[in-house]
Amino acid sequence: MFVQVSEADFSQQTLYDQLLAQCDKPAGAIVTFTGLVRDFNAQGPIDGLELEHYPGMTENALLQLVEQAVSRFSLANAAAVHRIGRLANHDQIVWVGCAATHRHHAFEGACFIMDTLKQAVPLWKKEYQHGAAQWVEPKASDDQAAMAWLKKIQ
Amino acid sequence: MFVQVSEADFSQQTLYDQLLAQCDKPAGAIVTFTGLVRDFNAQGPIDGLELEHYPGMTENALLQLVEQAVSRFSLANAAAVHRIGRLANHDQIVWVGCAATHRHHAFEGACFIMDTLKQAVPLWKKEYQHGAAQWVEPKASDDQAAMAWLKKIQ
Amino acid sequence: MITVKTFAQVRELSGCGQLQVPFEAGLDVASLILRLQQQSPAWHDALEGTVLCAVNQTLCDSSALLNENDEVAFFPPVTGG
Amino acid sequence: MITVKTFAQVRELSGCGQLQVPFEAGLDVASLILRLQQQSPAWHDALEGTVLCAVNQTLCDSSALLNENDEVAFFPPVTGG
Repeated sequence: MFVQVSEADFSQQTLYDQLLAQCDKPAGAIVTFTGLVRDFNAQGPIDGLELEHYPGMTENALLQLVEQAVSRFSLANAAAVHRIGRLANHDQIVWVGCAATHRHHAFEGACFIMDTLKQAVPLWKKEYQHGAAQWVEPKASDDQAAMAWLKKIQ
Repeated sequence: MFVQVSEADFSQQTLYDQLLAQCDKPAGAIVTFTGLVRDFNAQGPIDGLELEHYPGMTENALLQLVEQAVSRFSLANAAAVHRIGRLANHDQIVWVGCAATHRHHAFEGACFIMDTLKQAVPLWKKEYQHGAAQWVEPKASDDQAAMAWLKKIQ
Repeated sequence: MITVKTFAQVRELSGCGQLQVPFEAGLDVASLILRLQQQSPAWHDALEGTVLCAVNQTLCDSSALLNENDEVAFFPPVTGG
Repeated sequence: MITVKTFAQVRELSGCGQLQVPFEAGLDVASLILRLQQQSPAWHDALEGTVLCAVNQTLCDSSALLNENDEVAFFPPVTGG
């Protein structure tokens, strides 16, 4: 298991290889999720964003989610990477990888980490638009997705 | 959209980049699935496998699934790659990638392609064990997973 | 003529990966199977049990009517992925 | 002493990213919020509405009791991912 919180960009191949190399049992299925900076919001085109975070807690919260995913879905490994600081449109912003024996566990693990990350990891987006920057409001659909995992029988 | 059926190994980074470059609308979420050759079956350790396919129909069937996924889940792009021929334990065997505006669509698209691929694409695995090779039996759980997509309201 | 192709267990059991059979009006998949099964015990065994059929590379059931120059494939349930 | 940290809108509205406040026995998150809000209109506004709280980097509700040297953070609902 590993987490990274950094201003630096990341490589798909490097993260995939690292996830696979550190599996604690043979993995037959690997699911990755990558999030990119969108170039628009409800008000129109945006010009990138800035990500603030809570140093220390961000890493701990990500690691907790990754550990929960591994135990809840019997994963062979899981990892989460999040960038912070100033990002341009279409930049990579978040990466999650899950390795498992069974493919549905790998899908569920990655989906679980993304859904809960959006509610439990101290990161905040500020979008640049028309020269000004505005904090992003949380989406109700994200709250509902995270809540759904709490309701499912473990 | 693209599909590949080949004996050659594939690169995570190359396929990811190709998927993203060919998106027909901005994508904020990319999900990839990779399947690896397992090193065991119910009878014990295996020594790789051989994949037979129906040349022509394999490519067409994969492309149909990819097209269905794009239209059913409003994807920005989707792709599927499958290897054939002799593969060693832990080799990469299948890759599916889906790009979408919304992350749950990307997850569903990749899961749909994998579930239906296991029922509708003419590929057959033969596992090597103790010097002999044996055809793999379809799993009932794979049938159920594919059937579930038929039942869901589109 | 109809081109018949076989794959995996069906190919191994029949001992034949591809053959041509004469087309006749009204021929459907079911009667093609019957005709092949009468040809030899090997073909009989190869087409017993759960065998899928594709006509011109599209999955069909055994009531599908055939046309001159069709490609008909027989194979077991698939196991890719 | 208690270390108070703020992030995002809470940091901008309060005008203060970090400060120390004296610890006293029985202090809980709710009374810390009250004490900060009485300090200035800026702090009052910063801690109004939906504000999350973490004590020693774990999310807590406002009834959580504090201890000497605790780190208490206030921030809006998160928007990463």
